Amino acid sequence: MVGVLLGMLLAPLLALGLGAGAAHASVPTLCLAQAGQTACVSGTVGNRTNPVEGADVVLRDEAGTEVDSLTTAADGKYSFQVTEAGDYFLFIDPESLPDDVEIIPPAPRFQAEDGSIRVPVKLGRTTAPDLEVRSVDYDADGASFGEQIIQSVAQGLRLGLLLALASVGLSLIYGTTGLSSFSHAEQVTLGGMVAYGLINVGGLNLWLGIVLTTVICGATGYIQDRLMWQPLRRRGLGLTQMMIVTIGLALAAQYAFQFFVGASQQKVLVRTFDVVEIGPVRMTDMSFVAMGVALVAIGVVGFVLLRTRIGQATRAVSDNPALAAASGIDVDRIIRLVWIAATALAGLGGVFYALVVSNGIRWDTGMQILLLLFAAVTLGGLGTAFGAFVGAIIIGLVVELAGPLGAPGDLKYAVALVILILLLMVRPQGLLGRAVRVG
Amino acid sequence: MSEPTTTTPNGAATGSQDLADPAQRRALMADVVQEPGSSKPDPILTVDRIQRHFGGVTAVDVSHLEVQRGLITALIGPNGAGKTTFFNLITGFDRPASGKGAHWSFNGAKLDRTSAPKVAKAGMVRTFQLTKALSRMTVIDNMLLGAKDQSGESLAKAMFKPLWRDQEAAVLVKAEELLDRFKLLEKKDDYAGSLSGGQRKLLEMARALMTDPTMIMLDEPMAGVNPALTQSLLGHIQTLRDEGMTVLFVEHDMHVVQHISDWIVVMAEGRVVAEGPADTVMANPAVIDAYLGAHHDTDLGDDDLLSDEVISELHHEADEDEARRAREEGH
Amino acid sequence: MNEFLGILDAVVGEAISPDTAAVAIAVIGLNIHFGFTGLLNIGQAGYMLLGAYGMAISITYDIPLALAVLIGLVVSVLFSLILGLPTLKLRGDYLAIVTISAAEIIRYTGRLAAFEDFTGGSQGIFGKNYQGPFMDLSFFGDGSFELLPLSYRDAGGGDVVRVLGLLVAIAAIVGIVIIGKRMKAADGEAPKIGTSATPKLILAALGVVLFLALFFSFPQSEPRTSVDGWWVRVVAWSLVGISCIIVFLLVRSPWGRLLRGIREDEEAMRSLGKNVFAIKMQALIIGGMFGALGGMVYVLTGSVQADSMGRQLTFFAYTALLLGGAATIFGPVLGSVLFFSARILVREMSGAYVPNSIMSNQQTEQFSYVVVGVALVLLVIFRPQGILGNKRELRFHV
Amino acid sequence: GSEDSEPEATDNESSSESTDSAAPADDEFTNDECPNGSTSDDSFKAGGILPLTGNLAFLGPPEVAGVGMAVSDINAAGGVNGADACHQIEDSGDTTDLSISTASARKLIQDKASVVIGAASSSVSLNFVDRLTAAKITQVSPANTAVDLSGYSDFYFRTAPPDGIQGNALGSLISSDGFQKVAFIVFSDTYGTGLRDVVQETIEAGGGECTYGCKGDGDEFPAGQTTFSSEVSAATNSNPDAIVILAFDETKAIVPELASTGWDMSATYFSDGNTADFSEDFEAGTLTGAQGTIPGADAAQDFKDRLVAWNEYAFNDGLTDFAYAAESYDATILAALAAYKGGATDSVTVQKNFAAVSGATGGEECTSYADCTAMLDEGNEIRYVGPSGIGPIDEENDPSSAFVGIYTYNENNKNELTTTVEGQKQS
Amino acid sequence: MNTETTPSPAAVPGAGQTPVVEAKDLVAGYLPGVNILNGCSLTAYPGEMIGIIGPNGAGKSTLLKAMFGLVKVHSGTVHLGERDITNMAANQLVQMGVGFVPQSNNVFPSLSIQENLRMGLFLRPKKLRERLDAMWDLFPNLHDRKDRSAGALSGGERQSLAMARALMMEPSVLLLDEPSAGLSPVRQDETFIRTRQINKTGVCVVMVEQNARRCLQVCDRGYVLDQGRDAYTGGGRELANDPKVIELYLGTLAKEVGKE
Ligand SMILES: Nc1ncnc2c1ncn2[C@@H]1O[C@H](COP(=O)(O)OP(=O)(O)OP(=O)(O)O)[C@@H](O)[C@H]1O
Ligand SMILES: Nc1ncnc2c1ncn2[C@@H]1O[C@H](COP(=O)(O)OP(=O)(O)OP(=O)(O)O)[C@@H](O)[C@H]1O
Ligand SMILES: CC(C)C[C@H](N)C(=O)O
Ligand SMILES: [Mg+2]
Ligand SMILES: [Mg+2]
Repeated sequence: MVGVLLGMLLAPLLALGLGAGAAHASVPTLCLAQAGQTACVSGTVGNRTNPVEGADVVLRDEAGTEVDSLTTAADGKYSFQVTEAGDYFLFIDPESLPDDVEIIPPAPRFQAEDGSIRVPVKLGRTTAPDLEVRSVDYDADGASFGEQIIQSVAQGLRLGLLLALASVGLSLIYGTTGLSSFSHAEQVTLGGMVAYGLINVGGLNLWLGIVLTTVICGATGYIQDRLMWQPLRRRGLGLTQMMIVTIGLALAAQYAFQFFVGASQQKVLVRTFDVVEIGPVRMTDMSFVAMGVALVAIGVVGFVLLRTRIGQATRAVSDNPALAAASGIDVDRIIRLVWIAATALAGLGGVFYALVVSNGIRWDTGMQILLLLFAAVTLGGLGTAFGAFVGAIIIGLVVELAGPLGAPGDLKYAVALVILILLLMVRPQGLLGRAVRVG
Repeated sequence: MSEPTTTTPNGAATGSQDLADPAQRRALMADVVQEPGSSKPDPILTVDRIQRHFGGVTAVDVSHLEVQRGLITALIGPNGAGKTTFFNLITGFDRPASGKGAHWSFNGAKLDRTSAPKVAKAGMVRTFQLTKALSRMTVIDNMLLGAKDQSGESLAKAMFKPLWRDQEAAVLVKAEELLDRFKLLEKKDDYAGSLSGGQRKLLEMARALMTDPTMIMLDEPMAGVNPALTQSLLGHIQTLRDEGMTVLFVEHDMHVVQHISDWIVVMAEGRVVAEGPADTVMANPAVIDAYLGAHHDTDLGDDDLLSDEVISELHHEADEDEARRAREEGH
Repeated sequence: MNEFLGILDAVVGEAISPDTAAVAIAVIGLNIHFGFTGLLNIGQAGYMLLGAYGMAISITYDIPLALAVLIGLVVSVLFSLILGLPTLKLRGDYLAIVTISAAEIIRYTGRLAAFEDFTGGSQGIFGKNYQGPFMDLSFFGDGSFELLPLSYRDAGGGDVVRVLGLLVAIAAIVGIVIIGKRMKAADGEAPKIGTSATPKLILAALGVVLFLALFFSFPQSEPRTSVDGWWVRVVAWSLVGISCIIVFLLVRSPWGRLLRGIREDEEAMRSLGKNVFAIKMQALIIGGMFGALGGMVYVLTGSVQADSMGRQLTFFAYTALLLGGAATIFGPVLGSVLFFSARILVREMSGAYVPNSIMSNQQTEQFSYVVVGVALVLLVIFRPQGILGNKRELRFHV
Repeated sequence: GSEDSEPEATDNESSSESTDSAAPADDEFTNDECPNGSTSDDSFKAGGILPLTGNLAFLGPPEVAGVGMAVSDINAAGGVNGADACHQIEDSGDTTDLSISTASARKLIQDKASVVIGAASSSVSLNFVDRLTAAKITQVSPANTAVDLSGYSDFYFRTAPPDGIQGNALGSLISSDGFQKVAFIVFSDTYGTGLRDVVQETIEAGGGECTYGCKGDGDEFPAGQTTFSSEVSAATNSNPDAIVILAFDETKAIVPELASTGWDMSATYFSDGNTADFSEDFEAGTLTGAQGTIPGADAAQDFKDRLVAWNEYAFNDGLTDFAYAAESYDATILAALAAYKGGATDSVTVQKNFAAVSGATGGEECTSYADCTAMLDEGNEIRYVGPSGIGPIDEENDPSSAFVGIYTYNENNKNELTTTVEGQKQS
Repeated sequence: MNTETTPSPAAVPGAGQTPVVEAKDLVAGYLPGVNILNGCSLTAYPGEMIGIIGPNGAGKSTLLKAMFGLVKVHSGTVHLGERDITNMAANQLVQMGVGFVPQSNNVFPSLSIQENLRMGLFLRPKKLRERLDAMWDLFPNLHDRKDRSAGALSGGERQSLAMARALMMEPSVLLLDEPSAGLSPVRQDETFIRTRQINKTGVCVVMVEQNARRCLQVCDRGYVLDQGRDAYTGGGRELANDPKVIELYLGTLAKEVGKE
């Protein structure tokens, strides 16, 4: 009764999937086992990516009687329907195989004396025999360990450089104003989102889009400082309070992204980038571009910070805003510059992150890396921009290398954090931070 | 509080003279050789071979120093001589260069590797040159924190008020007394962060006194305190000395130094370069040259002084030793 | 009217829910860390998770409830020691990053496939596997309860009674806040409360009124044992009350003064002979124990899931703390209640009054969180010291 | 509610509609949100705790549409025992903020829902299932597949097949494609690891082996992760024949990473979490030949069309994803039928009759609410088979069998149904 | 921008001239409702050197800060020459030729000495070389340590640096808050003489001091502040000998010691 019903129901589906059921050889892709009535033995000689055509496949039952046989077509598939449970034996005529492939013996429990493969069949199930056909020069080992490491290092540098774009800005903000901005990660997301809007939705040219995104993101920094941070500073709001403000902002921003863009991941550019191979390193061309841009951007910021008086002014402001003002520095302007630079960098980082690392942008992309950003900033020594850069590179490398070096994959972030903790124990002021004088 | 006078010659081990008497004090130190590192009849603090370098600069290099119990000792010296660093070292806020055999002891107990709180608990309490007010606490709370051995500060007893109520009341009385003397009683319920520069100095000193230290180390206590108040506070410090407290203080105001110190130690370039009673030390040409300046007692209102010679002379005096140091640093 | 009542129900429901109480307890702990001692612990959720795991895993191994709770607390103490020994010497900001990292490590470890047998891995531990012993303790009988003319089940039925009940409740809350403020104003200084007994009595009375009002306006279908029933609620809020009292007793003592001193300047404290490290460790341990306790209460009504006690929760905890006012006794409680119920309020309001043609259900929901975020920002901007906090303190940044 | 009210007229009318018309007109729909204050006392109240925000939010729209359209269909067929049906969808959030789902559950308990459809994520369901059970509210999840939820409580049902069914189908598919060594890129969640375990078992039972991401290795990535270069390199470095990706939206980040290593996509497998239309996301040809499984019979095109139309009608919004829409629809219809059968709209009635109307006690098959109520009116036992095609609810409150569709990606990165297998729940 | 220091026309300052700086009836404070200055006035004529003394907490620093725009003035005015600069931002005042040395926190601890000085000349980077050389001449002890971070300096070294930083801009009005605090006696003397010298070039100097003896010696006029009001004013020497001032404020210590 149920079977009939099922059959009825299946009919249209079968028609959909199986299409034209023509000759005996072109069997349906999957034999359909019906509960309590039939069972299927099906599989592929070779495999889906490298099928073997013209192999003679024979299925025998326990008694050795041939149940059915066929010769594989171009897709290498075979499929037999049987009506009784029990052990069956699949035999492939080695003669019918091309010279460059061989049959790997199945697992011992499936081995039968005559070189055929034992197939235990249950009714209502489809069973795939343990048939392994490989080309004779098949090499079971993958890339060498050394190559894996080099590849991971390259990926780590890529991740690190893009993290650095964001963490340098975070560090700048912290350095000048003492604020730990938890919404900085959303600035990264914003970069990706704006780029998505401009490039994917708006159809703008990629490079133009990136430039425009950076500008727009910088503008958000300007606006934020103008409308919020500056008035708050004026009113002497404490740093923890401001930190909570950033948490609120982050919350609002995340849901605003969901509101406007939706909750699923979006592509900045629907395109598969070409893969470039340099020695053992294999990455998309865009990855190299991203790394280059990141380096240049950070280089420029570094130059400004170290070599120009504006850069020193940021440190002066962070040390003592009142005294900075007393030295003729327009504190508000410096801080605003920092906000603009930090948000622009984060936006730029966001675009490239979305382009080459996360292959898309989602409302929580930034949030996912927030902790890594803070870890990078701390690792390098709080408030030193160059430290944040070094920290980010280290974090990137650790995250990518954790796997190949043996840490379980689900611990790779944890490993980065453990390293952070260990480092702080040895060097409490961070890698590049300076100890301060007491008394 | 003052101990009965027992006349031990030189008071070597006990040092229990009546130090409230200036004559006795003078007598006590009369035999002490007036040279760096001389030994004292009853040293409360003994320091040996203590060194501290900051990237090539030798901030402190004291081979031997003793501080007499029950007296007020002043530590003077040019800016950057290492006075504050020396304080930091012996109170456990900094660590001396290792491998030099640094050793110091207080009241007979070894202090070499002791942490700052332990030093303070042992009875040697210091103040900071750059004040450290506990900004978001009231002045009175700042004071109460100073008191030692409060049973209410143990977590086990904290929750049960009867266990510490009486002690708290006693401490409070004492704190208010001190505040009154330091002209801060009015401010007692204000946050310490709202005090003026000088008031913070005062609070810092008063708070240190709350601990009933055996020896108090003051780092420029009077810098920024107005003269009239300074005067009355000096009186207080003298009383404390008379009651048995040892005082070691850094000060640049020579009137203060002359007024209350029983003994002066001069530091320069990290080393102790001279020791002795006020009059002798201040007459020492080297000290005048490098530290006091020739015009120390002249009136600066005279426009003649504005001549370039005077300036360069002053300049020279102060810079001589610094230039020497710079040369040393170069190597 | 109906709409209004629905919203009110939802809001008050959230306000008095055991989860809110759980977070409040954790925030009380955080207040000891951050508010009083200045330890920037951004890993409070880690403590909660540890406490929850400690208790739940113990119970699944048939350890009696009391012991299980103790185990949860002990685990948190151990965690404090492990975390504190190396890091309490670090500067504040670094402690922050270490604590948040440690909390994340706990979370990652908790959901690790390798520990699935204990922690349930990413799936967590089912509530029914550990809630039994606690629910069995309930003395709420069959859930019907009568107080003179009021019977618990009836009162819950009529809308009028509920509205009245809620009004009484609100009046009680307002009363408590006002008296609280008065007492503080009279007292001058931050955490000391009332010198004369009358206001305290009035406070207590109002508390009882509040409880009864809420009790009779909030009928529960299974008051005795349900995870949402009165048993859990009463226990959770009693724990909140006890925590407040403990904190009050602690911070008004000289020990509490030490904490605040450390918050201001450690060097100064060291120069006064205080063992800063030991005191910070004590604070870390005690605050952490409250965190663990909060975690245990938090999972009493749900399941133990690593992800539910992550960064987000810590952020919420901080928000609640600053909203209510750091370094105050009731701030954490008030902040938690307000934060969580305000969220619901915004959600419900936008759900009820924004028509579908403008925003779909989903967008309304998302929009309401945007509003929550912005409201949070505005609140901090316009009342930076929190509701009960002391504005004067804000003037001096350390 | 009274049972004898005007069944005939509406039934006939709507049954003809829902069976015959392939592309129904807009005006057939209604969007019946529950008025405030309504309870199961006066209406059939389909509550929902569905992911409107959080990291599963992309699954929200199809599920909401499934519930909403079911309610619309129920009312078109005359409601439940004369009472109107309505829906009240609350947010489930995600596991990072359980207070959202807690509050939603509390609200639906207070509002006395007849049934609660949800949650999507098994972990979120676990958060409030005890609460609903204690309040005797029936919960039907359209998407929970965690094995551990089988038979969790009397009040917990689901219309999504537990992982065993799909995992088995996916595993067999891989084996019969001739792949022996398989790597898994799996996210660390009940769903991901549960499914992985079954697939891996199936493959290993057939003599294959797992090379990366295997059970117990700890190579799962945490939900929401955004960078996959290390997972992808590790997986390809393990030199597998095929790679199985068990993830949600993260797939969009994993695929390009995989492509950049030169991996042959026709040896890649997806599951229901990610077998979606990627034509907007990747350059044409990226996924050609990749395969994936989705439990549930093929949600027939006209069902999808109707969903799109309903969503357009109700929210002025397009619908692109259809995952779990059919299960949500069936969950709602089954609950309504259970209420209809029991003659009352309260949740306990729904719970009592839920299994029965799904065919657990035998009965004649019917495929629409209208048809089924008509048969019920005649006093027959029924077996409702809706667009999800699940078998009767078994004693563990799971679908006893379910179809698993196998999809292959074409050059445009769109998944096309190639075949369907029926999987049985394993014991 | 007033770049050149204007040489004062008359060596003897006094009435009849336009004051360089004039604070009138200032009421100012840190907290709303709590005024620290209660109607405090101060006038400085061209080329004058003014000393402000008073007990701790009298509001001396607050007065300087209020004049320099670092504390909000609730009522009253501050004029720089003809110009009303009440509540004007500090960095603008620097541009207009006002220099300020705060009492505490007067260096940038994480910057090196040279960078500190560079910040002092933030508005006129072009003259950096020249001014740096001038400062190295004035403060050779700083030159030796020019790449050392200011946070590591001793109290006195800091004080020198703070002074040097303010002098970088060649201000025409110099506000000094206890410039001699923490300096060794010889350096104190040097500071006073140097300040006097600078003053002689026409720079108007207003200094708060606790070293009252020295301060009143070098200053043309002095103000004694008490409780936010200017209690006494007069010539430097007059004040130094005024018995009321001595009682209230100066004390007799210096005299006593002198007698000894
Ligand atoms: N943490 C440090 N890093 C580098 N140099 C330091 C540090 N601390 C002190 N110094 C240097 O060591 C020397 C001695 O400093 P110290 O503060 O002890 O001097 P001082 O005698 O107290 O001077 P003052 O009277 O000016 O306060 C100074 O040159 C100072 O720059
Ligand atoms: N930031 C502040 N907030 C609140 N009140 C303050 C603040 N700074 C100073 N005060 C108060 O203002 C008053 C005057 O302080 P000010 O610093 O002007 O004193 P001063 O005359 O410079 O004293 P000193 O000689 O000690 O430096 C003091 O009573 C002090 O308590
Ligand atoms: C939405 C889903 C795919 C959820 C998944 N089946 C789970 O049970 O967690
Ligand atoms: Mg010093
Ligand atoms: Mg002052």
